[in-house]
Amino acid sequence: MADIFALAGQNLLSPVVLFFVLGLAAALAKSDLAIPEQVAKTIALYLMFAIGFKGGAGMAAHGLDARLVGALVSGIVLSSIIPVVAFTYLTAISRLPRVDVAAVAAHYGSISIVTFVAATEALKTLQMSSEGYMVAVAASMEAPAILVGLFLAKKAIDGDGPKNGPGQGVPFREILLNGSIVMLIGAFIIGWITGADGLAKIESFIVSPFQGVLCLFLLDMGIIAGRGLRQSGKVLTLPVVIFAMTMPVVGALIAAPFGWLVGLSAGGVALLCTLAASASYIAVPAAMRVALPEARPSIYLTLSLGVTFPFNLTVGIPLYNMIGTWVAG
Amino acid sequence: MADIFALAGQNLLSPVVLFFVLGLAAALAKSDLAIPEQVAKTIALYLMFAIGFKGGAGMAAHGLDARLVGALVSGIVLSSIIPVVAFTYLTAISRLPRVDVAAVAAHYGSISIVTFVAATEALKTLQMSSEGYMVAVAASMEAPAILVGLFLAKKAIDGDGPKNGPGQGVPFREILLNGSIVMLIGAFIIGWITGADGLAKIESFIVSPFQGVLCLFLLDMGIIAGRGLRQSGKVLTLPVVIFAMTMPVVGALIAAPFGWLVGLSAGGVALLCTLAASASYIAVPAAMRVALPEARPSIYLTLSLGVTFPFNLTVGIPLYNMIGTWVAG
Amino acid sequence: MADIFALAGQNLLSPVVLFFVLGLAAALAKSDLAIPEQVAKTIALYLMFAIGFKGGAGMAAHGLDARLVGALVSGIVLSSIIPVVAFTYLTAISRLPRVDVAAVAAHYGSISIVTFVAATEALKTLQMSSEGYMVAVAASMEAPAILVGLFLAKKAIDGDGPKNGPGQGVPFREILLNGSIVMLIGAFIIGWITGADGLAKIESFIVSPFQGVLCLFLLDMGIIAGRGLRQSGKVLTLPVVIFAMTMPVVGALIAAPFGWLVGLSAGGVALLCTLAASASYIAVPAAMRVALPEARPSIYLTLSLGVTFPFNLTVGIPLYNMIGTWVAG
Amino acid sequence: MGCGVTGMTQTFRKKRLEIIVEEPILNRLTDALIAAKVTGYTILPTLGGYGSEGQWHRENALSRAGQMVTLVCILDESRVEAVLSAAYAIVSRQVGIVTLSDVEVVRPELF
Amino acid sequence: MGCGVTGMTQTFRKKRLEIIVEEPILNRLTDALIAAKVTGYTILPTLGGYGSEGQWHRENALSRAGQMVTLVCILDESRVEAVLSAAYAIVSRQVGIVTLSDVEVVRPELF
Amino acid sequence: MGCGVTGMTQTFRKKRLEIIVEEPILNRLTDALIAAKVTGYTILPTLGGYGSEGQWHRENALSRAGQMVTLVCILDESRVEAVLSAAYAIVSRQVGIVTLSDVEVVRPELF
Ligand SMILES: Nc1ncnc2c1ncn2[C@@H]1O[C@H](COP(=O)(O)O)[C@@H](O)[C@H]1O
Ligand SMILES: Nc1ncnc2c1ncn2[C@@H]1O[C@H](COP(=O)(O)O)[C@@H](O)[C@H]1O
Ligand SMILES: Nc1ncnc2c1ncn2[C@@H]1O[C@H](COP(=O)(O)O)[C@@H](O)[C@H]1O
Ligand code: NA
Ligand code: NA
Ligand code: NA
Repeated sequence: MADIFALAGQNLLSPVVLFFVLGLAAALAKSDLAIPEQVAKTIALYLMFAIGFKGGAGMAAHGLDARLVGALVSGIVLSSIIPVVAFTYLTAISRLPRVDVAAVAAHYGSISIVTFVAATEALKTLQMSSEGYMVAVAASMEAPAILVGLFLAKKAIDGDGPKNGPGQGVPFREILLNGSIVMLIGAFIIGWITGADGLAKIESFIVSPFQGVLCLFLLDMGIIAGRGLRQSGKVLTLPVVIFAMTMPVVGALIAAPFGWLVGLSAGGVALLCTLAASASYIAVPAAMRVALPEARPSIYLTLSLGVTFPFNLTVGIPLYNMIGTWVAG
Repeated sequence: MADIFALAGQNLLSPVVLFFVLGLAAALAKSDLAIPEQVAKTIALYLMFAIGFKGGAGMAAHGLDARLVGALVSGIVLSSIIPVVAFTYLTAISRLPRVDVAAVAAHYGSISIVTFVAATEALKTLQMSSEGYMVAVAASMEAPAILVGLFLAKKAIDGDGPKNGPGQGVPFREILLNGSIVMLIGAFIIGWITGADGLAKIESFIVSPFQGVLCLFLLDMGIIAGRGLRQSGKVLTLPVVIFAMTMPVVGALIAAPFGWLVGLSAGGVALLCTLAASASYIAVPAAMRVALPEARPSIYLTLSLGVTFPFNLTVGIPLYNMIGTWVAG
Repeated sequence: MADIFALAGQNLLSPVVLFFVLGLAAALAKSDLAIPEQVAKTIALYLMFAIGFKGGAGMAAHGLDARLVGALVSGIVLSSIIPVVAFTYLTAISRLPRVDVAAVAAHYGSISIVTFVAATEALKTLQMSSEGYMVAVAASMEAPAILVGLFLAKKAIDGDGPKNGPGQGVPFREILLNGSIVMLIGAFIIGWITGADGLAKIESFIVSPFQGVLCLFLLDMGIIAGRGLRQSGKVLTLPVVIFAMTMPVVGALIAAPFGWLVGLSAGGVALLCTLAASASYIAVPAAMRVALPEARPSIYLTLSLGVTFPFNLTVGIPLYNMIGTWVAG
Repeated sequence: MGCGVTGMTQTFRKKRLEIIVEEPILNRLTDALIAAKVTGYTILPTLGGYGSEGQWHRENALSRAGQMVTLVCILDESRVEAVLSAAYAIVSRQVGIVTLSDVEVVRPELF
Repeated sequence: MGCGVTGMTQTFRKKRLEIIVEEPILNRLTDALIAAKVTGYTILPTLGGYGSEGQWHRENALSRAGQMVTLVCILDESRVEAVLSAAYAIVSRQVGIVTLSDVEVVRPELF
Repeated sequence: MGCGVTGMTQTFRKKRLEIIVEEPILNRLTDALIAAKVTGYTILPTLGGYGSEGQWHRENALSRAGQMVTLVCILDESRVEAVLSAAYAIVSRQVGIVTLSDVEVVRPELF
């Protein structure tokens, strides 16, 4: 227990977390501090580039791991199970309309790649290594949860014609080929092909300045989370806050045995738990606006970005690292 | 005297100054060279990030200096006195309307953080060190001048209803919490908290590429200054040009005794003089458009950005470094 | 022959080329992956900054070379001759309207600075050096081809009043002072003035991260090329594809004797061939929209960006390097 | 198709359709407009706004979910009904502001 | 509230208020519009322009001081007077272009 | 110059000229407008569109060649003819959509 607090404390005082807090504070104080939109989008792509390429180069260095397939299957299964758990849990403790609950469930089944990036950096600080292909696992977990979430929403809305029902017109191609995923997987493959040589060539672009760029990005996420809270903070009733702060841990606990079964390293288990624990706030909201416009963004975004993301960044990541060490250490 | 010219010559041939000149020349030749808006804003935030963080880490390294309070008080006093001096001076030598004179005075009392950044780099080249908290002093000097300037303008405009008079509706919150200041102070505090460890983590983002990024930013400032001169060059009558090229020196000379009294290092005095000598062209213009729209941007921006900024960048900074060495060397 | 394939293979597996392929694939698969516009423009300026500055610093290091003048004259002559060759060739093998042929000819006489940058990087990998002033030669080759192209188009359009004829109203100032050229030449001059000292100051901005940034830019070019092909792929009849894949080699073969006559190094000849072989897709299209709006962008952009650029990036550059070695090695 | 004369240049009356719509459904909307045979449209970016859900600003949005764009389409009166109902089918479940106004054009054959 | 019928879809007449205004006073303007009970508005970015002070371009401005934005507000005729005078009180001392035009909408209850 | 009264505030009728035009010829167009003595104009960015050449998107364009912008100009009816023919002379060879509509303004002396 003391360990968790020590780790969490150390984590809390890292520049990355402090810049998130700065952004949050600036937004709550109504400062106009903001990272311009196009730059924020580019930084997000940069993070995918860097994390994907490093993952691929890691794969190239350690050879193709037989556990890759197991890890990918685990990711897909987790991304399909967790929405059901989240749906049941949130239905039980809150009175939100079913369509909102389904949308939230889809977000928690899917993943937050920035949480994944932050967890990777935290592992680096602890000098724990992890499997390079966890990047591919992350990518595999984005879409299934959306389908399950839409399926759960289906019964919620009746009487709509077939053209407009939820799940109809869901933009599969756009979800699977969204820019972040293509960048992540593309950079992963290029990193794998070019290996250590390729990494040497672009190291001073994707490795050395990485933490600094991450600080800037988390500042922006803090700002967005803060503005979201100021705008929609009223949706945060006690039950949903409890959900948003415990569901990540539930997800991580569901993921841990999968990591153990597949035989991942301690770092790998920690990352799988982090993925399971994290909730999407980029890809899934865009998909929901198309396929399930009745669900309110003020609810799902406030929970995933305003509560769960900060929870994971501060308390969650150190906890999942401990879980990883317990399970596979 | 020879020393000044040697220093100024060396300074003039630094990449940073030459890129400013390139931008100026490109704009005067009507080239369409331009740094896109959102990127320019991000670079400005990056400079605040870097200079703030390094200042804070410097504080952490050298311990809390008792002179910090004295320096902060000096900053606030200087930012309140200088507008009055500038107002009196410009009223005496020009025939500009009182409301324009008041607006100009506010700009010269406030500060230009980019001039501060350039001065810090110049100190580094001369291997002179300075107090990390000068960053906080810079932040403290932004707002007081605006209030004094508006007070000076007040009598200029009569007959306006209370709702619309100058100083009424002045956006205090926006001035104090504008993005640059929040970034500067936030990064300063984070640098202070995380100290040398934190700096080590993000060094290759905020230290190594700093000069190169500064070149890009000064190129952009050169472009903006050049376009401004092309547009509004006609406001540059002899008296106002004389004002814009001597007022910085007056400001620096007023600041020097404060630096001496507080007991700052030679570098610290140089920076305090630079702050006093510099004129705002970001925060104050925005505040003036809200609180004093009668004042003409073509006048205050042309003076501060078109004349005083280049003056300080080329001749001023070496001069203030010499003053620093004389006073505290 | 085996050598070419080895070199081309090695080149094909470099991160830079693979990111171009990723972008191409993403666009063809209709992914929404994209580098935001303002960032892409900034990266283009960054490349000019870096390549110009390094060229200038190289000049400073090796002293003013008597062959500079010869190289500049060669560039201008090549940029004037190649459009005529391209015009004759494309007229002979295709049935495109004369005005489109003239526009295409202007693009192939002019240059692609990104191809030049990629060639410079390829030389670095082969540890071949080249003359710093090749950057200035590149700049000199941009405009002449536009004039020749407009002259060729002139006879194609009759009956237009003098006000609207092609070549009338051609924006000379805009072509000569376009942002990229000013940045390239300006950075070249600053690099020359500040020399090794200046380079040391900004090295970690323009040298170390260069390849990584280039990857990002080529990703974007791949995306744009791919979207262009999807949109206008139907213009690619067999004759024009043959033209677009052989004209670069024709250009390079015309350039090689010039390089030999001037006495350039093997790297210098390779770069001169690359410039001759490359086709513009930034400056010339903008000029054509003003001076020759009847010519269809879907034709000239698809040829230069969709066919010739990828050809040069993959097969062309290794070939021109071999030509350089043969001629001057 | 009405027509008027402004000085010497003859102008023709067309309709200007303006749709403020969420970016995630933009593709669907433009597909519907093209299917409804508009001759063209232009999309403008949007910085922010205010509506039943309160204020929003482009910089607050990480994903496209919170973004809106403005689509402008000049069309002939004869197409209005078909285009309007095609557009309405798309935006009815989502956030979207649809307005129609009169404009005059010089080259009627373009629309 | 006028109304018309375009083919089969019934449309209702509303007003479109367009205000081109300096960014530093945008917050004040939107506060005033909300106080005047508009149901919504949308803000569009502006690249540049020309007026009594000559030409300006977004890329020339370091601070928000030189920037303008365009605000579009669809509103019911009954609100026009209140909203117009609220807007006018804000922009009268500053640079600002205010125009009003007729538009038709499909869902009148939104405005 | 028509005029109307909206509640208490008197408004005056002006024309709103909207031109969607390729960026490479924007300078030439604005020169022509200034020569035709407009009192001002505002330029808005454009994200993408669709026309006879198919769809385009701002992010696909490396050079300014593929970009379009929207120019809005409020002007007095008496200027319309001169301005329209000046604009038309520029955009006739290029891609450009020109529309004109009625608007009301509060301060007629500005236009
Ligand atoms: N009356 C209006 N005029 C202009 N834009 C509006 C109006 N109402 C809503 N909008 C825009 O549509 C978005 C969604 O509005 P709503 O559907 O009311 O939540 C707002 O954020 C605005 O950008
Ligand atoms: N007649 C007009 N039509 C459209 N925009 C205008 C007009 N006049 C002024 N503007 C815009 O308002 C800004 C300030 O104009 P002014 O108040 O004349 O200095 C200009 O830079 C333009 O962006
Ligand atoms: N009917 C229209 N309404 C609005 N914008 C249009 C229309 N037609 C064309 N445009 C715009 O003008 C550009 C060129 O159109 P075109 O001349 O048809 O190739 C398109 O890409 C659109 O941005
Ligand atoms: Na999850
Ligand atoms: Na000052
Ligand atoms: Na060429």
